[in-house]
Amino acid sequence: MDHHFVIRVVGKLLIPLVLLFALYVQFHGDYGPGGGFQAGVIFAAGFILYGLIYGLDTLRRVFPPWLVRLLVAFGVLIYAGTGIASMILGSKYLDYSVLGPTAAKGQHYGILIVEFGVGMTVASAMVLIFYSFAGRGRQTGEDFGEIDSEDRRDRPDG
Amino acid sequence: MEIVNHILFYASWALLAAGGLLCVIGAFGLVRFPETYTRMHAAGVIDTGGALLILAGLMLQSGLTLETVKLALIMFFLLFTSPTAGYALARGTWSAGHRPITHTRSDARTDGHSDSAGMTDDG
Amino acid sequence: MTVEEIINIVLLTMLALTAVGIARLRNLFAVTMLSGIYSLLSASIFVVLDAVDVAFTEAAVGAGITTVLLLGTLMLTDREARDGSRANRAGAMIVVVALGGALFYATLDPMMPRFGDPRTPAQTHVAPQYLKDTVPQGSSKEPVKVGIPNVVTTVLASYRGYDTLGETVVIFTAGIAVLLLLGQRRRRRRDTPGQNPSGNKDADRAAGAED
Amino acid sequence: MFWAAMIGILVALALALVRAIAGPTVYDRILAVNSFGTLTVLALSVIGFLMGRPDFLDIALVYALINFIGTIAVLKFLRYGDFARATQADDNDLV
Repeated sequence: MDHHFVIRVVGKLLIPLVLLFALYVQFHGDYGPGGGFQAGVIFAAGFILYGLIYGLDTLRRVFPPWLVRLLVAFGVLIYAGTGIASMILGSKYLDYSVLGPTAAKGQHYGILIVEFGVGMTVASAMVLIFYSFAGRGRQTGEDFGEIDSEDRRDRPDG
Repeated sequence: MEIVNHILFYASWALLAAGGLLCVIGAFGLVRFPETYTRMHAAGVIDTGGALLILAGLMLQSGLTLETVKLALIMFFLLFTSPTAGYALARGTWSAGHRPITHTRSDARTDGHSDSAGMTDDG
Repeated sequence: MTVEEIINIVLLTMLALTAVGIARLRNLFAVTMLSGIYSLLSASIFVVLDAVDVAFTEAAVGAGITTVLLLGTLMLTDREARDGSRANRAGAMIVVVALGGALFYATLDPMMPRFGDPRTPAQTHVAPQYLKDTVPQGSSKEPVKVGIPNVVTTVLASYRGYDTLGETVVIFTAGIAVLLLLGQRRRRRRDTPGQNPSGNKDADRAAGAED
Repeated sequence: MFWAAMIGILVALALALVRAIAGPTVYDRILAVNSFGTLTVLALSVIGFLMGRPDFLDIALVYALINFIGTIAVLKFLRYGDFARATQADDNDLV
């Protein structure tokens, strides 16, 4: 698996489509199957594929860990903040009816905002967990015997 | 119009049946073939022949609707991902030191015709 | 038998076989692969049961993320499961058989509603109200309370908004917990090229010190 | 008429499951899981038509997109033992 040209090219084609599909799932969840949780996971899967193909360091430059940690909390803040907003507008906590001109519109807006918060938290939590796990593994795969001498030579820290 | 509908119906029926048959053939090869490389070849029958024929049959069924677009997208993704996954898998298997069988089956009877000698993962 | 029943029986049989395979195999890598299959099968079953949103979640989580996270865990542990003692296994077997028997016995109760019965409390309590509020009612065109057509999303985000807030906080907490346990820094030891595959770091370090 | 395809897919799923449990090498299992994924995509599409609810195609689409990630992750794990390393684009391969 040293000549990864094919995988890199297909990854370049596939990753934008995965992210685009995640957005479709996020904002189409009120009409078809889907919603914030699913969209967040698909979004994270796109980033993880990027990290797998182009390396963890590249992914860290694209989606820096401080931003990931910020977004994990920010999604929860959006959700809880929607509840506070509906309280300020004179209703109960998380009662979205007051957010729009009519009750049905308000519910629609509220659900979209809340799902966005869920998606943000889920996506960044998954990437955060991936960051924590990746790069901590052993450098060898000798349990399966696939590391040959050639590979040992070109490993940077072998 | 009636005739066109009939032709479409039988064409999609034939495509679906052929796709199902290719899936079974491929999976049968996946079980019966002696080592990883030949099994990869059998899996390719599912990934290309089976998938394409079944999706094409479904597309004929649904006509010009959003479903056809989605089926075309599924076909597009499968056409890119499964060969790439197969390629990566073959490279991984090769790097791990597995070598394809190059002798015939009658030779194989003398020295054990599977790749599994010393290569199993659950000893 | 209907179409769904036949497909369900076949899929559930395969699901049970996969579960037995997962329980029997000692190689954790093989178990990871089989759990991928388990998730694919459960998504198919959810689809046959018409639970499209659940199937969607299973598809999104099970196909990619679970495998990656399980492999990430596998990096930090052994790759072989150890067998428990014979007494332990016998005890576990007894508990499992007793629990399974009890659950099966419970389904024999004549008061137990049939699968998919429309008269169960789950179908008659609040569900009709949710449907009435969400789905436009035929030709009458009376104004609905919630302006979106997917009832599952409505229930999750609006009627059960507190639950979903709690779930989001749970995911947030999980992320924080993993961060606390594993940290963010990449800790690669450059001094010991051949590490102990059993993950016994102390033995590894002792061997390194003797050199 | 979707039955012809559905029966074929179900039989093929069972056979792929046999290969995934039997092994014997890890690569056989990865191959079986990969084929299982493709077959599940097909099964979900056909079930959608069998039941007249084409919403199900979205799920098949998710699988078609994401199944790839699992395979790449597994192969990368087997090769390097961790996920951190970038895949090398060898210059000789580019030309």
